[in-house]
Amino acid sequence: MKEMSKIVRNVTNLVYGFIIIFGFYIIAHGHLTPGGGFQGGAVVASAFALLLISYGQLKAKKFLNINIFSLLESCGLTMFIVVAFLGLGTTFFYNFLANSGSWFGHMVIPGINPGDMNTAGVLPLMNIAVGLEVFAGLGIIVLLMADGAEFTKKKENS
Amino acid sequence: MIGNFPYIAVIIFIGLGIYTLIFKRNLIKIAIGICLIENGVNLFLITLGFRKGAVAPIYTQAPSGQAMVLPTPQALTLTSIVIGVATTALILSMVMMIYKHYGTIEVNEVRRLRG
Amino acid sequence: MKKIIFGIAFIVFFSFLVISAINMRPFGNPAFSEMDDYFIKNAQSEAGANNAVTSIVFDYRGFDTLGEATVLFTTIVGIVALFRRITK
Amino acid sequence: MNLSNHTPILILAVPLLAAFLIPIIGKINKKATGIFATLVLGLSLIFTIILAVKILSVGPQIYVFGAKSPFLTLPSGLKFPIRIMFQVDAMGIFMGLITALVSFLGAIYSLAFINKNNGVDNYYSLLLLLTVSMFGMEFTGDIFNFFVFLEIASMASVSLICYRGTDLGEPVEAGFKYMVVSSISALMVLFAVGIFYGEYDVLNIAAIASVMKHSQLDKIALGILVSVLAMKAGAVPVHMWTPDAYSEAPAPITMILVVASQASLYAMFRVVFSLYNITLNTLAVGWIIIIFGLLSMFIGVTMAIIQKDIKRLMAYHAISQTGYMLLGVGVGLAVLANPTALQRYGITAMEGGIFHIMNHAMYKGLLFLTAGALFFRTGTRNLDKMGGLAHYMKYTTIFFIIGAAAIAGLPPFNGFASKILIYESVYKFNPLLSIIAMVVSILTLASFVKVFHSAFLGPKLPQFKEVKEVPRSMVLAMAVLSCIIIFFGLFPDLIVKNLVHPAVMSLIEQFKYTNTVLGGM
Repeated sequence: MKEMSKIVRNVTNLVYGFIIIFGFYIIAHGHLTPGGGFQGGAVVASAFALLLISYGQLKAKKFLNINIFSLLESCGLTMFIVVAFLGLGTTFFYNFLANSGSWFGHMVIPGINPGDMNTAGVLPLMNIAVGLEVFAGLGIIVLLMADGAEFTKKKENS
Repeated sequence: MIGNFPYIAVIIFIGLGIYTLIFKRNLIKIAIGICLIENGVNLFLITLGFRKGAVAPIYTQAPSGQAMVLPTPQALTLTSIVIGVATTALILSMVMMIYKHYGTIEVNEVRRLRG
Repeated sequence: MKKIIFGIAFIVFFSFLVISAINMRPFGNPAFSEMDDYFIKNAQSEAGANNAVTSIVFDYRGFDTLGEATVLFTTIVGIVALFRRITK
Repeated sequence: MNLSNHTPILILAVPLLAAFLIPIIGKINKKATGIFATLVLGLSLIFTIILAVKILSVGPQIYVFGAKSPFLTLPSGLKFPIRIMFQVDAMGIFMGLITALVSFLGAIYSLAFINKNNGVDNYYSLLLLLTVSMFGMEFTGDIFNFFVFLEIASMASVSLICYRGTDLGEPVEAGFKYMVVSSISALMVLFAVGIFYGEYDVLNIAAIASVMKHSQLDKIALGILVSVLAMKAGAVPVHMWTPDAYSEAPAPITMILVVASQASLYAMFRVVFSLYNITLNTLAVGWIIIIFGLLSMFIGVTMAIIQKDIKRLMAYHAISQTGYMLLGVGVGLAVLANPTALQRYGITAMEGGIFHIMNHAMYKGLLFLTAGALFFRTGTRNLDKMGGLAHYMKYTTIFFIIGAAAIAGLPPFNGFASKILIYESVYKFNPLLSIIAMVVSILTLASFVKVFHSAFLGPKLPQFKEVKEVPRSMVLAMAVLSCIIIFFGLFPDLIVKNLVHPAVMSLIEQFKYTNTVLGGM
């Protein structure tokens, strides 16, 4: 894919940071507001797709490296299953941090409340783990399919 | 009859999806057909969990005094949507590879496996 | 000839779906909903999250989400395996 | 925290954790991934054996995810379970044993079979994920969870079928066909899950079975589930994907794919026996499954005789052997309603059908491994190009003879043990069916004699001069399978009495299945 015009590239330079931050916001507030690991991860991956399209496939490969993504993805998934394993004291997916006063264990005021980040035990950890896995994974898919599209276009011209 | 109009929409979605799968010859159209069925079944799951005049089951600044919609179908549909993304990504990558090897994506010409 | 067989199969399957759509319960009010009422009432206290859907996705039915993250991981490993010759 | 009541999840979670770690280990050094995967599958095989001993002695095991204790199925104040749970009974662990054994041997076989230059860590990661998804399909007690694992199984098997597809065209075409079939079947299973959830607002199989009112919608859901799971298991009406998928996948993967389609066959039995049981008129559904079985048997073997490619021939035989299982269990289902006939021959028919699943997984796996060994050394699968290989590959020839004799149902081997159960019980039900089954068995023997003659016998061909025996790890995998085949063939009643019979009884007695969950054990 050739890179797009200068205007698009400049706008992308301005915008992609905010998209990534918004994606992390959705991941981190998964247990309070609508959203969570998957939705936030998809938003961050859309920022990578934007970079890939505006800078073209060759240039984008410099700063969107597949090996880092695959490492990130494996770490995210391992963190997710290790958090699930930590509950093995009682059962596999036990929420041992909820209402326990430690990391994310504040008591929740029942009924409608403004929402306190420090609640819901294991859920924020899992949200972050899944968010990490999804945006790295979708990043890999976007990059690989761009390579594939590049290859099929070469076959068309020849 | 108007009561279950969303189910008619679901049936139209799935019917169109199966129609494209059976009668269309282009591999990309088959991928689109699978996406159609995927969306139809997701819509079916979501419509099962609706309560008339209810609000999303989230307690942060929720309007007080309103009933809440059933949360389980939304959890199931979240899983099903990500599976749809994964299926579509895999099918489209295979279509690319078939195009690389066979030079065509017409079902009749992609026919080396005989018998 | 093949088209006729496919046509019949399609019509039979489509009639299956239409019958199920017609005598499905009316859209607005679910007939049974104790499981969901339990979630709406107790999700806040048991899982400690305001968002009932996230508490189901990650706490009550967390194993589904683990399975589903595995689906995404399988697809990605499958695509990497498929495209491994082009990238190198 | 004693380990024994956490075994159901450890069988599944340890290989899953290993599958996630393999890309990281692959970056350190390629060779370690294969050995790491084999060790992890060995570990989960040991856990499966521990769980099997516990289930056959104590009774069905339940494992609830996220509850205060693994056995707390009903949270306070509710009649139905709300969390996902594993409900492993004798039938589930019977399939679990086959899965664990076959995937362990497949991992050993592919240590030497898969060349080490690139993509090895992807291969082992997908192998582990395929094993995990089969365990999940067999152990889960929750329909939606079954759909998720069905999806992982189809994704992993499609990616593995396309594994050789980077420089060859056929594997990708075979993978695409299989992907379309399994996508449709997974989505229709989800539609049936939606129907059950819409009607009863409950997702646990035992809970749905207890609250089932058998309305018009449930009949449709049954029709969808049976037809779609039969399609996934490779029964005849939609069997076109089986020969392509089995012949294009690498040999150890084909062996595991055979067991993966048996897992969806198990799911069909679970739906018919544990979800619906007496509420549906068993004679009609029984006869439908018998007709599926007969068609699969006959079309499978007639197509197999005219094949040139050795793996396509074996794939068609896999379809025809699935027909035997469907016939056996179909007869058992048909007579489920009247207890006298059930006691007389219904239970033996089902024992034959289910024992045949184990035997088929063993000898079909051995045959595919021998075909893989031939391909590994000669590089071709076409029977006309092969010849006189008995001179060079002694062990593979012996293993092929054992496998071919077992599939044809010759006495000292395990194929005979389960086929004789099917013949004598189906004969009492309807003599014509068992005659067709015997004819198909004779045709199977005929086609395998042809394969043996054209591939192994004959003069030493010049182009195979430098062919020598396959490496040790492949011979080890094939040797273990042959010993199991001979052991099952010589002592069949040992296996039938304390492994197959409890499995059959756990399928037939639906009330035991529901009481373990709703009785709030």
